[in-house]
Amino acid sequence: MDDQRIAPTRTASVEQRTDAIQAVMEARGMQPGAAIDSAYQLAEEEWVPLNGGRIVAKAWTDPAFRQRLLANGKAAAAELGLSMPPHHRHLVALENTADLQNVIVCTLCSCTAFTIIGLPPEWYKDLDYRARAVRQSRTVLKEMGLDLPASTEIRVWDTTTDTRYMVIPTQPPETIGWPEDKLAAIVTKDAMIGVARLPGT
Amino acid sequence: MDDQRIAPTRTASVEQRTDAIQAVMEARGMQPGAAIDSAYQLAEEEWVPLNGGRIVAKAWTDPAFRQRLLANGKAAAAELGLSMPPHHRHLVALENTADLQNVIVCTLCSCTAFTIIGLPPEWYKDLDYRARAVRQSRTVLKEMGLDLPASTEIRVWDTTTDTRYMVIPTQPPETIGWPEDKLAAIVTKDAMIGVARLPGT
Amino acid sequence: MDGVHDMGGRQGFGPIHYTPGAATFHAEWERRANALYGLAVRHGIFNMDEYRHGIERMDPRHYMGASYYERTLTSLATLLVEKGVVTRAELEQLAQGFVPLSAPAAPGRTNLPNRERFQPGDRVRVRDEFFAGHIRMPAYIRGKTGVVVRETPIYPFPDAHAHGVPAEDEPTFDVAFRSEDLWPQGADSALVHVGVFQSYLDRAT
Amino acid sequence: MDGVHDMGGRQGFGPIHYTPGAATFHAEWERRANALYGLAVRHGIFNMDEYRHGIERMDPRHYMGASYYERTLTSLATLLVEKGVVTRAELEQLAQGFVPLSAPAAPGRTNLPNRERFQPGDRVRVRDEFFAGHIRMPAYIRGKTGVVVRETPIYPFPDAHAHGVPAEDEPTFDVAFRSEDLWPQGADSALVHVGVFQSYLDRAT
Repeated sequence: MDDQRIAPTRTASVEQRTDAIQAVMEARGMQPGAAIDSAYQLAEEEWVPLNGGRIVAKAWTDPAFRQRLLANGKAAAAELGLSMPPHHRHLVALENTADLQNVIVCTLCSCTAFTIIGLPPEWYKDLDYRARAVRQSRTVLKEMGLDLPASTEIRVWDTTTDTRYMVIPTQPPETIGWPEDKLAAIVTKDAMIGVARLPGT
Repeated sequence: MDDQRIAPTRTASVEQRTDAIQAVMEARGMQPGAAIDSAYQLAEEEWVPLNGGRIVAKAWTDPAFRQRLLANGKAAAAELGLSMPPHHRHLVALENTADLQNVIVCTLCSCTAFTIIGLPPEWYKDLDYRARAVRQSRTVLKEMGLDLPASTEIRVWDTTTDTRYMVIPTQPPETIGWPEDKLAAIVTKDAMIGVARLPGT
Repeated sequence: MDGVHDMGGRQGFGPIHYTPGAATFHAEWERRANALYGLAVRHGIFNMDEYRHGIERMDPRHYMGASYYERTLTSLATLLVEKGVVTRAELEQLAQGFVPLSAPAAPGRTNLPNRERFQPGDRVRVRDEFFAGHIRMPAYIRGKTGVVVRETPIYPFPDAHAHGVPAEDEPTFDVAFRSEDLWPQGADSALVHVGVFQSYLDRAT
Repeated sequence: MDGVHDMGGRQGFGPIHYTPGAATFHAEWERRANALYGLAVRHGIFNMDEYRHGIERMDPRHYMGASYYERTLTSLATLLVEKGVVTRAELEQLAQGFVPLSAPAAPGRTNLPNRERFQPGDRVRVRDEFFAGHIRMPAYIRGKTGVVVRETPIYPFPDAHAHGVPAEDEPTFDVAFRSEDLWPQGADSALVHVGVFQSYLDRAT
């Protein structure tokens, strides 16, 4: 790649490597500092599970929206002012029922609908989840605290293309009739990945 | 396994772990010190490539022995006073020709006819050789300095059972007529694994 | 490529280290690494397929031992060098040490011939072939038969897009496989849905 | 088990670090580790299949990062604890630190039904099945067809022998596969010979 360099003996730390790349981008006029500040703000304030929660709450309460969501997730999200990066061309909403549990994994890397449900949690990116969720789905869910009855079918969705998935959990019965904003707040990231159900469901 | 232990925070070094196991065996009366001394002696003096070299030299010079070797390698080795561990129940000798190169690998671990050709070299046990030799045989041999003509067929032997293999290299033409002991000394471990040919062949 | 990144179904792994509501980042540099690769993508220095392939091309030992964001960092560093944004020597001088980079890529390929348009309900078979470049076909579906659930409108073809090879965008098909077909006698019962590019599929006969 | 130890055909690896006449050992502890596992085998504490499976059951990250003799050491430590020769607590006290052990084994299995006796020249197909215990069938031959070259007299059946399960010794067959069949469009041309236990084979139709 660049054979003339004198190979240093000590591997630079991850911090040193990050600093070096940031310095290069700074020198090339790419304004990495602003990008980092913006990424902090996006991760903390914009790409929050409440986005997905709002979609789920509206799907629970508005049958026409639910139909539009199932037909074209990205357009339905846009109705709520929620966007996705350009390369995420499609969003597929997967509806759980009492007898069906949808679970999302990315065996090849760690793809997630991150603008909608938030950045992926650490365990989702770990090799263990990527290796096992697709082959030992019921066992893995049980280990994670979701002990499904044998009658519940499991569908695993491996995110191998840039289509993104989100799970629509079943609505807790005691929340029927709640206002959308209150419903949106009870929907967790883990339930939208499909490794958890909401309390009472 | 043993849940009552208090998990130590620092991983013991490989030397510390080896010391600990040796101490356990010592305490159990297994005499590990003598076993280690014996293993040193076996590795340095008994399990030497010259064993395989003697087999090869005799196969080159004694057609009847060659036939017995190809029919039953372990019995032929025993004729020369060479033994194999009990679990190595069979030895298969693989004859190279000008148009055929046999190559040995163990993709699942690092099995070798170690009493005959010597303990396996480091690269044989490396993940790179195990992953690539079976699928990129010609490329790997070329990288290792054995650039075979396209007309030379390659046969790769993956040591998945406790049958052991050794390659009988082709004899350098200028050594025709040499005495067996002189011939035995020119046969290398790498040639008996099949990643090298002898000079002039 | 049949790399170690292709984790689906590999055994020997243990319990998921799950805590409800787990964090995304652990250290400040992880947030920066994540932001900087996104910045490079927005500047058009590389695309997401190139980024993913940059991770896949890591030395397998490094891949297995690295944290998620160290993999991000390694692909980012590799692509900045490969794209000529910086030399490895300059990067290592700035980092004051060795900067591990990924191995060079094998050649890419364009869309495959004899692509078919499938309808929901069609039985399809994933082509039994091996490609050394970037490919979004997990090995566990190779040669396996499933049922088309829906067509998803077109995407760039990863095998080309990660390698700068011209290609048409392709539809992908949501294909449902029975886990019992994927791993006979070796899987929990489930339907496994995989998004499969048109070039990877034949009609099952 | 489909572990990371099953390396045959995995991509992403680089040049062989080959030097003619390379050494076997680098450090004094490696010689000792090698001698001590051999001693345990001679004492009948475990057999070679158990030893190999002890390595395969290592955490995949540890396996990939460990040297050859660290893998030896890990299997040896694991089996001494599992066989009750020493407790992990005592071992760690002696080692003055954490001693990584391999994960517990899945159940073994005995010989498979419907085993056939094959003759040289017979076409055979490796059974398309998945077994979570010790198995000496590299994944790259699963479901593939080859030709029997010879029969080798009987050996202990690894899937049983590594797990203390009673089983008959079985013949193995030297089966020759074309690399083009194993990795269509993805391998150097060669005949690949694999020793395959009778239980893993069906007659090809």
